[in-house]
Amino acid sequence: MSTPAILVTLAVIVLAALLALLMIPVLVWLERRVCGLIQDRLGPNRTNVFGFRLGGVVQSFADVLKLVFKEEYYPGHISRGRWLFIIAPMITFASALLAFMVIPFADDVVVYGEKLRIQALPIDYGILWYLAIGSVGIMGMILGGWLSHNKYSLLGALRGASQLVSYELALGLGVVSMILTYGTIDFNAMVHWQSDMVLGFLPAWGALVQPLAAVIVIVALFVETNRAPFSVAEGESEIVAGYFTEYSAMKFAMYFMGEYIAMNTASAVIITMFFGGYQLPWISTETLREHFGAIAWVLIVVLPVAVALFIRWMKRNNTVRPTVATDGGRNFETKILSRVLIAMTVVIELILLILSFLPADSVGTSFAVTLLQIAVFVAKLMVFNIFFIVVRWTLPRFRYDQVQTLGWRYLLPLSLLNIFVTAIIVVGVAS
Amino acid sequence: MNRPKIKTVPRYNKETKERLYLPAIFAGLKITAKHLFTNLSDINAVETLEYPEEQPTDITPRYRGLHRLTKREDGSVRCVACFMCATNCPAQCIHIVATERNDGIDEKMPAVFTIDTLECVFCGYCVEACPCDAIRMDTGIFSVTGKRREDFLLDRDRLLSHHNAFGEDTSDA
Amino acid sequence: MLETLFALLSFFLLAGSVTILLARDPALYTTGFLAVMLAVAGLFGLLDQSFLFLAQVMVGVGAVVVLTTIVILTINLKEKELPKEPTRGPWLVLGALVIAPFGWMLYRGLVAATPDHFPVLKEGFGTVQAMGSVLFRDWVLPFEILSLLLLAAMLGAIIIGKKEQSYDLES
Amino acid sequence: MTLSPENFFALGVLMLCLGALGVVARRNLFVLYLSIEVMLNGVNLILATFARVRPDMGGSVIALLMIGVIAAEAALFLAMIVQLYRRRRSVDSDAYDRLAQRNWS
Repeated sequence: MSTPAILVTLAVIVLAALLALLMIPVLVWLERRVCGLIQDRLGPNRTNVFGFRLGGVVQSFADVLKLVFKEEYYPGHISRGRWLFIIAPMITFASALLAFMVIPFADDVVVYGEKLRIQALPIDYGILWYLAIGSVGIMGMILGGWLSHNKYSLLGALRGASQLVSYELALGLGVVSMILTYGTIDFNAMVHWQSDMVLGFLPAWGALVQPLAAVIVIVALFVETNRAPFSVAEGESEIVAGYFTEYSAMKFAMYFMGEYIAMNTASAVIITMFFGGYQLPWISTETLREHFGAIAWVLIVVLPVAVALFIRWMKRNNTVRPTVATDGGRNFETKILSRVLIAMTVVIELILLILSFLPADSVGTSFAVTLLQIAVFVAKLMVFNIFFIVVRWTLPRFRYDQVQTLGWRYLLPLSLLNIFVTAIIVVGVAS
Repeated sequence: MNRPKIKTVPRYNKETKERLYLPAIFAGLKITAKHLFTNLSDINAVETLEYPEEQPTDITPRYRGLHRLTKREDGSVRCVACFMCATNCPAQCIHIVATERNDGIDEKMPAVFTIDTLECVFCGYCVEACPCDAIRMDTGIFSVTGKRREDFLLDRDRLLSHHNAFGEDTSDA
Repeated sequence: MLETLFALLSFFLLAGSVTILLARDPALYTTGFLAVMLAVAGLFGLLDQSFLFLAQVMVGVGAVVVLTTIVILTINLKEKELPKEPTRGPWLVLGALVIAPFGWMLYRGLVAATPDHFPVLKEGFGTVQAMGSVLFRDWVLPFEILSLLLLAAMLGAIIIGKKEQSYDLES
Repeated sequence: MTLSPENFFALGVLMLCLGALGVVARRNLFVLYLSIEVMLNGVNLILATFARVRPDMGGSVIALLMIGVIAAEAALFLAMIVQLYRRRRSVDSDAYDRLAQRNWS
């Protein structure tokens, strides 16, 4: 491999790690703020570093610090097999992290004649890898719940395991119909397939081509991530905290972070399989590369407007009510942040201006296209993460038997039916 | 046939639209999203108390705040150390040691009267149990803070130093 | 790189196998089983059998190990319910003495029957596509028989695992 | 050292031997089951190595079918263990010796 290729690979790995790990505090913050705003509250917004509170994100970093430095506590009855007790959350965390590593963030780039995948693990197993590694993650949950020697933990682990095992069927069969449609298991090839159009004007996104499979897979992924409305494994009202009742400090944080990474991965899988991945709608990678000059000009026009709107919103909302005596430096923060934003915008505008005059097949253009696609991917990822959060704070929890009924009696037959119909259509179109 | 008595609750809304769940889920999502975006567009309209800066204004005379011991007209403690409050306390957080009065009144008085606010559940049963109106919870103090555990033990002098926060102190009469 | 990976995987494999062989604690041998299955999957990966790797992780770990663990933790043996195994030590020694020569013979036979290096592979060995085309061209009958076997196993498991009905539902 | 088939064969044979030893020496039904699983996986490893040595995808397919067989075996064996445990409340294999003729002991 040439040096630039190695650099690109390293950059992609770092990006994947950042998207997975740095997303956790952001997601925790989003969860708390969005939940608060939905319930007409504010959520955490006080913690600050030198007056910078960034809407409260600093709170999650403080929480991470707290969890890292907390005392390691073991319940007295866990004397034998303590190392297994410690390993269990690591299994969950590692498998959640590994599952994220096959998501493509952008289309392949060609660096000095070498085709590089923009995904942390350059393998083409795609969705099969996700399913396989996702099933390893269950083991961490079961072991953790079992080794706690606690009735609540055991019940939580049992519930979670049986729930995940039964929804893996629906998930697998729903994915099979998508594999039939796309003719591949590789995520990148799936995204390529989705850059076409259906009916002449709609983007051929999986959700529009296969709406039933989309619903089935999204519901099954909600179960896979163990989130509300399917969070029976940790139902606070019945079984304390489920399988991580006895866990504290960093061991608890491992489960917690694993859960949020799993949610992040689930959103990434959903957008990659059903919502066009890193593609902008109607614009495929080739179109982007050919007409990057025009698109750069569109960005040059749109970006300042968006930034100006954001700054206006921040000026109005990064304040406290006039009845409050002090604003705790919020005005100062707003001022600094808007200046930083304006400076960044200017720099990006200049870069875009230079890029717009580059020829269409230059290295700079292809890198700019890659960066643009990564930005689109991250934007879609955030939208779906917020969707996950909003769903959690909207729907009440299903009862356990309702969860099983939904999985076995509705989703499983529906996904089988979907496979039959898809197979008939695919074979019919092919012949 | 010996069936157990099971009451069957009839299920309503059996039509397909209800059983599909999805329309109802989207209706629910619409409501929460509406709240989210309205609050995002104007955060200061959210009805939240910015607590340390803004203090609550809706504390009424019936609010059960921190306890206080009332006094007689002559300034001596009204409590006769009858142990009614300590007996009635569900959290068992009142600790009394009785002693003789030596100022001519034939009654007892508390030498020690301690309330452990870390255990107190603020139920107000002590106030209701008191036969001579000696303990009250009308101070309006809602925030009990301290840096050490001992700060939360309210002793007799501290309880006597609290005042009625609402209007004139009628306990002296 | 590959050698280190191989050493690591074989360590996990042997540690897991020995744990299963010796452990009394249910949690220990379950974890040993998990280690064995994952290590075998990793060895499949080292042999360039990428689809076997995925199938082993998905079926071996995702189904077999999870099912085994669920059953073990449902039964949830107490310490006193574990079988006393007074003859375990002698039997282990005796069994090892008997089995070791056979194992050695098997190993020598296997090594003698094969070349001592891996041949260079064609493009696409062990991938999903190659596997699928071979499976559905040359091995359709075994595949279908396997699906019948799985169906039979499922029915058998349901019938075996069913509780005997000691009471009549109607009365 | 480069990887050669011998390494994999050695591992597979070792797994086979350890599994057989477990079947011989242990009396816990779960350990018996897990030992059998270990043996099956050892055989599967040897099969996959053969497929890689030949190189012939047919061997990989047999190994894939083996994985299916292992799954079927697991389902049956676990169902049997659960049923046996329900009858006698024991996972000791010596509790189920009604068919054995112990004349020699």
